[in-house]
Amino acid sequence: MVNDYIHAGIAMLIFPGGLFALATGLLFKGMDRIAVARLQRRVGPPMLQPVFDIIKLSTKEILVPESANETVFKLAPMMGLMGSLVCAALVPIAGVWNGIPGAGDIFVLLYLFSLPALSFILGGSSSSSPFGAIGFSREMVIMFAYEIPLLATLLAVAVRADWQLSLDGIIAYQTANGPFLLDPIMIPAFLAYLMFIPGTMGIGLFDIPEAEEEVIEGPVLEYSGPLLALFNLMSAVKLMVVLNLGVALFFPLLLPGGIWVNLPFHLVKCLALMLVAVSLFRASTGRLRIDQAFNFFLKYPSSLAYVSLLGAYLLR
Amino acid sequence: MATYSIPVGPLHVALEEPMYFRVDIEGETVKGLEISAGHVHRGMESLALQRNYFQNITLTERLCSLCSNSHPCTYCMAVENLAGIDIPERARYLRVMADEIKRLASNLFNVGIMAHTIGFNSLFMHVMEVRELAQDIKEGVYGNRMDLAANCIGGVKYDIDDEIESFLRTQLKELKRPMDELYRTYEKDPLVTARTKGIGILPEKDAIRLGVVGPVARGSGIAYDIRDKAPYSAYDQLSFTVQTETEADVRSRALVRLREAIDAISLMEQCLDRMPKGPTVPDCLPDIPPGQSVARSEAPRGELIYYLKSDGTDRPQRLKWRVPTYMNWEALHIMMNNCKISDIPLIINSIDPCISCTER
Amino acid sequence: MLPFLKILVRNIIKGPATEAFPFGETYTPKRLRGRAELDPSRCLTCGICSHVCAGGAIAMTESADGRGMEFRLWHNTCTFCGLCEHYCPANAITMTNDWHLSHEQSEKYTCCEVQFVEYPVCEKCGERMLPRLHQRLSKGLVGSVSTAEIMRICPDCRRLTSAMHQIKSKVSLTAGRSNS
Amino acid sequence: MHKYLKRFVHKSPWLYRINAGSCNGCDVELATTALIPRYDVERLGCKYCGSPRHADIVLISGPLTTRVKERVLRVYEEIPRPKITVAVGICPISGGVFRDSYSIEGPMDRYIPIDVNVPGCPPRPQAIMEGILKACEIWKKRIVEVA
Amino acid sequence: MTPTTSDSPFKAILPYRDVIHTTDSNGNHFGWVDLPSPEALQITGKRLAEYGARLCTITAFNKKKFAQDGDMQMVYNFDLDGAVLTVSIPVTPHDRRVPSLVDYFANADWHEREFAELFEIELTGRDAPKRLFLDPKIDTGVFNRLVPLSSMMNGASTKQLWETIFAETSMPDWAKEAK
Repeated sequence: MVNDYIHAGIAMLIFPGGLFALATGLLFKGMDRIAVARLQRRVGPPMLQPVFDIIKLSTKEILVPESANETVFKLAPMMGLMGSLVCAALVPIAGVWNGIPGAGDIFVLLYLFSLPALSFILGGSSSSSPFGAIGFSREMVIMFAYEIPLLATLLAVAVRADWQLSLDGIIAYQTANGPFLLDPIMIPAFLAYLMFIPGTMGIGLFDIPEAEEEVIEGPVLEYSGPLLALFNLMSAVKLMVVLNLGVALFFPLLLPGGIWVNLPFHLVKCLALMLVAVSLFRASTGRLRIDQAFNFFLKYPSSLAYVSLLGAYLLR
Repeated sequence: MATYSIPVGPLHVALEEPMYFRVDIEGETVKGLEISAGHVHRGMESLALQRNYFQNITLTERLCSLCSNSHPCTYCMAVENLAGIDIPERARYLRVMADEIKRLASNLFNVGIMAHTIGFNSLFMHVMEVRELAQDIKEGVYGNRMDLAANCIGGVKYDIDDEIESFLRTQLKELKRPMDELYRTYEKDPLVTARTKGIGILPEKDAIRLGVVGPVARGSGIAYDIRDKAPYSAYDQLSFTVQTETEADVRSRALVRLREAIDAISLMEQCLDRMPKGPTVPDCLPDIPPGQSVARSEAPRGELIYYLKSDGTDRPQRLKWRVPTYMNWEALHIMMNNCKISDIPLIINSIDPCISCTER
Repeated sequence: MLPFLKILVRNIIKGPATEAFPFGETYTPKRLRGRAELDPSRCLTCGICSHVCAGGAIAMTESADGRGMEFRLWHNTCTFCGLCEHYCPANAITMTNDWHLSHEQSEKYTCCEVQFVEYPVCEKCGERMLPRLHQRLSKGLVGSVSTAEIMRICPDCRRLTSAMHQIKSKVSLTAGRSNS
Repeated sequence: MHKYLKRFVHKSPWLYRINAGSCNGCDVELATTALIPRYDVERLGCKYCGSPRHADIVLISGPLTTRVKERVLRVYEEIPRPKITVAVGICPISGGVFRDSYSIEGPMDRYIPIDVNVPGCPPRPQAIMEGILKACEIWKKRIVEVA
Repeated sequence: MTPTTSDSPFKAILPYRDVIHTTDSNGNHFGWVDLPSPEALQITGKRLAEYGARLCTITAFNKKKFAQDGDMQMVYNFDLDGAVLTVSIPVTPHDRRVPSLVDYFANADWHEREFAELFEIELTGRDAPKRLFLDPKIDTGVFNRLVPLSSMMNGASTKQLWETIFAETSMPDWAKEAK
């Protein structure tokens, strides 16, 4: 029992959550920026740029708007970072880490997943700026919109993996029966997941709550210095969670060899997923109107996920 | 649903310049709009009365950098009309060239910013990269990327020699393909279309009533172009079409601008082909008699009119100009009726607002 | 998104279009209008440059000992429009293509082109006199100020002449204007 | 440790642009400098930000008109310290051609401490980049002094 | 070019007025009318609107430059399908009222707001116009009052700047040494 707590503590603070998630998240963000720069015929920043940004932000002063609720304003980013770190600890990495026993349930994950978005909403509403308000209402709409296809996708995966609700069970099923990415029935669900990633990360078509040109970066408008750094860290960890989860759900392929082969292999898979779902998507699209985005999620990713769900259920 | 109002500007990222809008919002829908101007009011008309006719060439050029050639050019035309100066034939063509390169760059900047407002940054960067070819022309031929300083009273200050001509021809040739590609992208790209089609409609009836000018009017189907109706410089010697669209939305205005930018390339090439040899500026300083005169030109944003009143001294008695954007602001009330918050910057950008021009 | 994907693919193939600056050199066109420069050996001290300057960037003051004319051009208010270069009758002012003008605030007021146009000494009596026009005039005077008149008058009057010359009134009814 | 980290601070200068009534020439050039592939200031770690609260280096253009003055000063106050100010173009430096008009309050350094001047009308993007680099150096110095 | 009286495009619109007709070097037509009083503007405006003219711009100025509160002139420019008609009306210091044209030309609104605040001109036939550009701190009629003022203090700030420059820059050494 005590051992389990230590285990969980390590998972949240060092690996695969905590320091590891932060480090890889920032590094991936840097690679994403370089990839987008290349797509736009630019050289792009140094790969460690997100790290420099965090260091820089930590030296700046914190300004709290006069009309803001200071406690909520300051707690919101911490809550978001914590939430995403817990998520990072829960998602298993195939062949490396099997997750915290009894806690890797996809539904638990689904709830924890809304923490970062909720922290945006809290932060946006506490800052009492009209743009923060618009940003937070948009964040809510978008969150409702992408949770429907996400739920359907997770269900489809669970059904296909013989009603497994825990993530390590899903991974184990795939290790035995081949990854879902190569399974024709699950490809629609994978596509739905691909569209969910930009939705939850707020990029490309779905860069709506933080639209710089419309609502001046929305919820994070009033944040400065270390608090903004926390939001940046949160988004870096969240990126890792989404990527890890994507790999766990659809492609937990193992290579022969131990952890030192499979960890880099896992990161390569994450990188590939990011380049397609984040970098390419960010470089090739602009944003939609909020109503268009809502309809988009209800139409395409949802129906794709339902197709898989139905297929998985019928062919069970 | 409750109505609340949000401020847009005056220092707002989507606006290149400070302008203040108060927008009444219901949910995400715009219910009311109040425009409050004056943040860039620099008192230039009074400055123009304190400067002599030469200094005013540079002063009018600093009105606005996006149409920075149209202003001194039209100002010089007004002075020339007043003083009865006939500018050399070669200078007429050189003025057209300066006008068109600015039109090309200005229109590209506008459609680029449109892509930027919908968050399509890669497209924006691509447009700006194409525009760099035009910027290189401006820097290489005229010496500055924004303010060409091409005009002086009685002619132009610059000339084109063989080396510059071949540089110009290669640059213009290089511009053609990316321009066509850009036009196709703006016309066909599903995302751009999804955001711009049917947004910010200004029916022809209202366009006539409000007296809008330039691509905003032409986007609403009014075929009015000063270059065609009241030609100046060498435009009566050159062939081009007056571009119009009938859908009267944000997209039509962008397409009109892009087509005019493509026309600008051909106009410049025609100039290079037809330009006669000769002087570019008369060899005497002008005499400016008392009297009044009017000159008009088609700036990238539409009709620009200068009224000059002289009392015979070396400074104007009154110099007044009306810029195209000045006429287009009020149309925003109609365009923005019941639009969404996300469309506000898009619609404002579609009239290609030049605030420094408007407020002087 | 299809037409744009093509552009993206081409972007990847072509590679970055970023120029080396600020880590390396950049291209500067010959005609770029940068820092203005005065060649004091050509200057006529006629003052047309400060007359046409909209930014009020040029100040010319006769030195206290009467040896010559001090010329100051403050880059921080120069619009780089090149009118001074255009109207200078002696090609004394040129716009170089040097654009490295950024400086720290402490150098704000010293960011100037400072020159001293020394009046030549009379070979006979040793008195200072105005620069000899026929030696310095290179492209002819722009405008109708006659050469002879310029040679006879002092710098202050020269400036006045060039300023006042165009305000002679002439009443006629021509192109696009009417008298009132 | 913290002292060591401070050596990297200047590698992430975030830019914020204030238009104090300019003719938009400098603003267009700033947008060009900041956003297009050819100049790519992201190489220097620069990022354009929409909110003054995220800014490190403030780029000011325009001669400071009466109407916009209060706004500019207020936005300037909203920028967290330490901040470095760059005056872009001759208008904020000296008022340029607009000096002595009834609605101009400039030059800018009467109200806001300026660190770097980039003259030009408008300056070319390379010159603006030079100014930003100068600003980074000043920033670095200032950070070390504080530490 | 000389003024022409025949084939003037303006004769058809304003037959009862003496329209001076000129052309520029490109052959574009310009018409010039001096109306005797502001009241006459209303009739002319109505007629022009019926003919489909478009209001281009409105200008106001002092007949004598920098004269405060003296005789003024207002100039209206109309576009008639490529030709420009310039209509001038006098405004006396005793009666600064000018009829509004917003009923005929919707776009007159901004112009009228602008000269009302810059020149303190009263408009009849419309609501009191709201300020357009000027900061509330600046008085109306600024063009009449502040222009002469600023032309007097003109260069005050310039002068100050130059004094600093003179103090901080010195002549090159060769100039100092040469005797």
